[in-house]
Amino acid sequence: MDLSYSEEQVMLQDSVRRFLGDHYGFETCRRILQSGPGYSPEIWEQFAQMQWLALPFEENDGGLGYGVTELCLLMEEMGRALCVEPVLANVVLAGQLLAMLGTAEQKQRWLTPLIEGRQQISLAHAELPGRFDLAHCRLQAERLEGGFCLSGHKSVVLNGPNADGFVVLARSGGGARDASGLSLFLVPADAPGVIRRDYAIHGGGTGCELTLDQVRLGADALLGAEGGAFETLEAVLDLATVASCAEAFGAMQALLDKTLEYLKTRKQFGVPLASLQVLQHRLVDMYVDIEQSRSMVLMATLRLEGEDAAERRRAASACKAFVHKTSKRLAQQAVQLHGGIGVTEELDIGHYFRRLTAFGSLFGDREHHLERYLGLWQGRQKDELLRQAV
Amino acid sequence: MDLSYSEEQVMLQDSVRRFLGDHYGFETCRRILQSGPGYSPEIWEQFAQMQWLALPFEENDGGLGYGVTELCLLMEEMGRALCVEPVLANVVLAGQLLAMLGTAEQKQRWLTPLIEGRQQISLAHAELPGRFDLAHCRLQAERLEGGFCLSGHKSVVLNGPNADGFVVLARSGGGARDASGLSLFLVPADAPGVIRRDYAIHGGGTGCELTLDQVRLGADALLGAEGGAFETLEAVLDLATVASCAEAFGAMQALLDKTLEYLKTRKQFGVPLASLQVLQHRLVDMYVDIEQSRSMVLMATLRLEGEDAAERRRAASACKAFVHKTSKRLAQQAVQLHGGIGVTEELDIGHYFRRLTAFGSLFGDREHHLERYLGLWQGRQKDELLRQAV
Amino acid sequence: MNLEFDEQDEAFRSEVRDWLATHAPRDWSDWMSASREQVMAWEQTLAQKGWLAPGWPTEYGGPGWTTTQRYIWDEECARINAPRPSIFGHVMCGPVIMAFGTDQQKAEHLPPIANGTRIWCQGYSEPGAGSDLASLKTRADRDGDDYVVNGQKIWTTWAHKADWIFCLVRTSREGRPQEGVSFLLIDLNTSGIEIRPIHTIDGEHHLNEVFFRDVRVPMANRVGEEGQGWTIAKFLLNHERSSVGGSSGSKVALAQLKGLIDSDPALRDNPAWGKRLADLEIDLLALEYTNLRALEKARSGESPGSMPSVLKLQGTEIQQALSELRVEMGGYASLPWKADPVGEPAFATATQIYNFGRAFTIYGGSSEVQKNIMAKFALGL
Amino acid sequence: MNLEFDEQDEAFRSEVRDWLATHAPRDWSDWMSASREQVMAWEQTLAQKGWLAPGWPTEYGGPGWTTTQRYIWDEECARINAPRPSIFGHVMCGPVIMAFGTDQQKAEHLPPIANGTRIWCQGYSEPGAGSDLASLKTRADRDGDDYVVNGQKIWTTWAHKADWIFCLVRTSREGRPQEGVSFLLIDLNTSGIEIRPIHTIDGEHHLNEVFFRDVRVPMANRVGEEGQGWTIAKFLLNHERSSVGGSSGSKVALAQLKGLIDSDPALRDNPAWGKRLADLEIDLLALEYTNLRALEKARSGESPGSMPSVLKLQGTEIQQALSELRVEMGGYASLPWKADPVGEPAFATATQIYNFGRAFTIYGGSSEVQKNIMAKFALGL
Repeated sequence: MDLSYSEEQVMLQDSVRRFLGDHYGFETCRRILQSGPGYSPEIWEQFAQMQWLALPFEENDGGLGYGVTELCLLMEEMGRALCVEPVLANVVLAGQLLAMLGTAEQKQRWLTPLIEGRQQISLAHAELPGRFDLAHCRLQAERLEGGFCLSGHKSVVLNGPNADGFVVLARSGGGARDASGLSLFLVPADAPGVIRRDYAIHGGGTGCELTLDQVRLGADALLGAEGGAFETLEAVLDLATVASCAEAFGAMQALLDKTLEYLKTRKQFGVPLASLQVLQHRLVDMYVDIEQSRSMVLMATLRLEGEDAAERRRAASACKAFVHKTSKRLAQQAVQLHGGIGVTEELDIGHYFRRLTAFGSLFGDREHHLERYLGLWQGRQKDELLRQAV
Repeated sequence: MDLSYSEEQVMLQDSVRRFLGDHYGFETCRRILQSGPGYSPEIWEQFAQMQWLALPFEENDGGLGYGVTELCLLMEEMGRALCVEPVLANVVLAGQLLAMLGTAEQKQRWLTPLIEGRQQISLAHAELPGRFDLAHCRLQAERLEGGFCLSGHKSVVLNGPNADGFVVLARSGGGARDASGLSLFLVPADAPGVIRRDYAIHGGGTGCELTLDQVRLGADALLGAEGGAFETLEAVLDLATVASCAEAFGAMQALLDKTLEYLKTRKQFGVPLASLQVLQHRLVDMYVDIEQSRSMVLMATLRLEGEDAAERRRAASACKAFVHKTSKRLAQQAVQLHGGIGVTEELDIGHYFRRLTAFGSLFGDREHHLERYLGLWQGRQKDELLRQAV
Repeated sequence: MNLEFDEQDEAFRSEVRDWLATHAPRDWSDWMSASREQVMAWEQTLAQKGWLAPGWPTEYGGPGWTTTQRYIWDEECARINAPRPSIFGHVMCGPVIMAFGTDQQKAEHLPPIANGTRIWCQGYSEPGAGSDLASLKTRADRDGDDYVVNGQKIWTTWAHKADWIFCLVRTSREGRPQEGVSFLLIDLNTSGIEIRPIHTIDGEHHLNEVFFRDVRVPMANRVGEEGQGWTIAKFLLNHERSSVGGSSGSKVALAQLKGLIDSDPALRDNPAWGKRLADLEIDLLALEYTNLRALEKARSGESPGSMPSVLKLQGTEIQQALSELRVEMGGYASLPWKADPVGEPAFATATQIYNFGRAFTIYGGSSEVQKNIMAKFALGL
Repeated sequence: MNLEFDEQDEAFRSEVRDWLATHAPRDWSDWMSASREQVMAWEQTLAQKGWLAPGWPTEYGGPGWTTTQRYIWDEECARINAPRPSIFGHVMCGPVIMAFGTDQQKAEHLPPIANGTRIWCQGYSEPGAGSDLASLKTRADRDGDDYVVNGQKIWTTWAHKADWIFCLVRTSREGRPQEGVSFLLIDLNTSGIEIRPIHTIDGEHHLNEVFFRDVRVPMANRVGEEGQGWTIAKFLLNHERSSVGGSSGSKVALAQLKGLIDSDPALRDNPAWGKRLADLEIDLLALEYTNLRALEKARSGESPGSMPSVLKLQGTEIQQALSELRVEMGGYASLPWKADPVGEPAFATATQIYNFGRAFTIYGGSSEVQKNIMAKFALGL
């Protein structure tokens, strides 16, 4: 057991922090948010050049072969800097699925350009009636002569407006909530029948509604085994959950630093606000939440480095249930302690607040993960049952 | 709509407060707690003489004909004084059932002496596996020639050790969780086959486990209609719930008064504790909880004065769910603010704390009542279904 | 003590219900986000019926309602989510003028408020002063029969849609800071006034900065004595708190969320959502009765004590908790930002409501200030 | 960075598990409520194995375990609810003597602690002083080679079952209050010492008042310099906090409550109970990793910073939340007081555990004091 970062890991974190500190101030962030694509193609290119988009991929695939720890360090720094670049959508969600399931040709066509920053891909898996249940899927994949035909609707596809292609979760068998019968398909954004409705996402980034109207695909569009997508999808979403917790944790640290700084300088009723005991204890509550969240992210990162799927599920859900709780109250507190200025667009505090609010609902909220965690306890988890049945 | 107390109500409250202030200090209370019966027969006689035991009964039955408001004012003052006399067990639980369901002979035999303080009666309704579900009952009543035979077990019969008789909930038909098929019986404490295991109750008062081993009763032991006890039982427990909330509310006020007084006099690090902003805000939280709890008890009292059963259920459950929450955190805070001395037997604070802890579980805890309240919303309440079925 | 409504009350309820059914606007419900035209049209409709200012006595054009009637009015408005009129005129400025104003001020200002023909806003906060009103810097210096006002107000809700502003200004630098403060009524069309928008984290424009540069205000527009501003401010804050803590907005939100749970199997099948909402409904019930107790005190001429602070503190916490619950109930549907609804329309604005709701525990005397006030006045600390 | 246990670790775990299976007492698990004889017998069994003082280096009779081995030891003890030894000797007094004591003190006091033959207690708090250690009044006046001690200590856990007490005493009234404090070791058999029980709201006798009347203590029993008591106290509080916040007791409670939910349909069928418990299990997981981070820092010689305060604060809150949950899960079964169980035995003592647990956020530096400390040292306020 070893809980300290390696020298290489510390260097990586430092270099990300330094780069973002130099190139990614709050003003940059606001300008990017107001721009068309909702991210900065220039910064994205630099991310690619520094090989940050290659971090968690195997060397065979053109990656650096790093693990979950390095990915989470990158995310933590992105959270601290309020960075909106679509790492989560590309490198984690779509990228990991491609890396884990893709054939050599598929990787060549989709993954290599992603790692090199030349192309973006989004995962389209969620449908509103299913809430956060990964097995819920109604979008249909029908087998056709020489391929498939996809029809249905996906909601809130992260970074969808910038995607050159989509990894789409479709049902090729079973009922609407079955974990079996799920398949993944690679769908070019410009395929006939692909209809997008784009929007901004609360707290930064973009998303879209995606309608597939009888989209015809060749047999090579199938990613992974037909009907067997669930387990890999779940593993990738656990990873994305923990990576987004690391990002939230970075944002939490920034909020405490900024709030502390503000209360030390701001006077009211003739004294610095930071001298009031009530506010001091609130700051301490924030500090404690951060120390505990650091431990929780560390725990989940380490468990995800391992191979045990049950441990991975428990760790990811524990981490999200915890960090959703701490990040929400910390963000609320940071705004409250700033007073009026905390609720304006002109200050970064409100933007961190929005980011952390959005984080809460991504990939399942506290309620969902508490329920899942409890289910894992009681051995009632759907896929456990599934596995027993198989 | 009128939210102010009548002059008569104010006078009643004042007289109870004055009497208890004069006769019921903390030392008296501790002495009584350590005595055999766990209450004071002398004080009980005085309660009877002042006709407090007669408050909520009709004049026909020898009562004063007062309403829920007066009963709750009495309970509030008892809570404030940490009074352990068994008003709830006698006047509310058993007394109301007798008043509502008893024949003239039954009232003569059981209720009159209760009102006059010459005899005590306890309600035995709970069985542990049912938790707080009133419809859950396994204790069996079998019809015999000329009467009934009762067998089974009841848990935590309040004031059971002092009871001359029991009102026992028994199943005369239906399954273990049916609201229909429940009957009430009057069982003399000395009837053959009545076995008690006595104990003290956390926070004051006594209780017992009651086993009925083939207890044979005459036909006149049946209280109310055979199989039709549920609705009345539920109404009486709603009343007991609200009355115990009023008692808890009295104890909460005493705790705030005492904590405030203590922090004003006690110095640490050279200043009175009450001058520390963190502690001031804690005291304010207690104050707000008390004001809101006052409103809640008022609401429930007023709604229970009305005739509408659905309103009564909602009001009682809302009241308990709320006051359980506020009383628990207020009691915890009072102990915390007192520091070490707050956790000793020698100070009254710890005794109020225990009383409020016990209050939480009486007649259903916050979780039970929140669930019931939600059920009433969603029209899923068992007895509503029952009524529709009838 | 009883909760019964008598026949007259029931008749009144019918009248209110019928009238609202035909007159209340359907296309908007929150004056904060509505246009000036929408708000004025509705206020004038209410004024013609005599119902614009429920708390006013009949002599000034109020309905002279009993506590019970005001309660029924609130219930009926909440039931159909009828918009409430803006509060700066009839809840805040009006009562101040009634209590402290000259006959001339009453004649000039009360009718336009009662008629719904003049929109007011409130100039209290200043940059860097937060909840510390005594430290205010906007100066009003005497010059002949006028004051010359210089300074800046901030967080001024609806200044960009209002006609007049009531302000706290400093008329003296002597004595304790509170003593040099006066209460002025200022026409926003006076030259030297500049209004700049503040965008809040819901992405909207409700608030403003208001700059005063050599703005001439007749001394006749001062309410009360010079230096009496602090007394008036406290009088007014109590009025504001009671109304800010008012539970009717939360009742509407609650009913809406209840409907969403009932209609969505994913929310209905997990009782955790229903319980969170039931818990808030119960909190709101307590608040409602605290409010009734405060109205009862007001009716009988008693001081409301610290009840306005309790109402403000708890009322805003419930509002925030409801908005938080709305966001979380929405799940993915809460994520799109200012977009056409994804799923239930009620979730499309969930994050905006939640974001702006953070201000509720900050403005009108922050929660921390309310607790300081209660520590002092309710607990004698 | 990794969480793997290597082969040696796994071998160690087997050894611990086997040894505990044959040696750990089954008839008691909490030293606080156990008899002196029970505790001493168990401590001596541990001592013979060399495992009584997990944090001690081998030179003083400790096992010299790695961080990982201590973690495994904790896990295995929690797994079967093996009693932990009392903390005053090996966690508190021992490390102080190692760090600040003379060779003679080490020789005299460390072996009986390592052997489990001498029970210690702690004399810090005084009446009216609460968490304010600097205001202490118990005096130690020099007289020849002795100190003469007069005064009173309070909240002294286990004084009635202990052999020795370590005390903070005032040896000077000059300078800042902290400066005149020294650290003394006192044999409880010395004449002039009187021990009176304090009964707590669990109805039990764990705590005492200890009175000193002209008690003669050799100056050789002073640890460190005269006036160094404050420094030693801070050193020691950090040790105590880490151990008070220790999560193994909570792990045991959690496993027990989990079992109760699984076995009782009324609790199992309402997911609210399971979720409350799962939430606490997750909180405990965070605490456990914070604890591991602190151990890691200790191992690498870094200062633990404010981690002991975080552990104390959060650890005691989790303990309290678990005890509250136990009471509520019990329902009616929690109501009988010190009686034979009604229903599940685990509920018979639920209220006692809950009651005494209120002390956890008060003693060893109250939660408020921990927050003051963190405000100062972690946040620089």
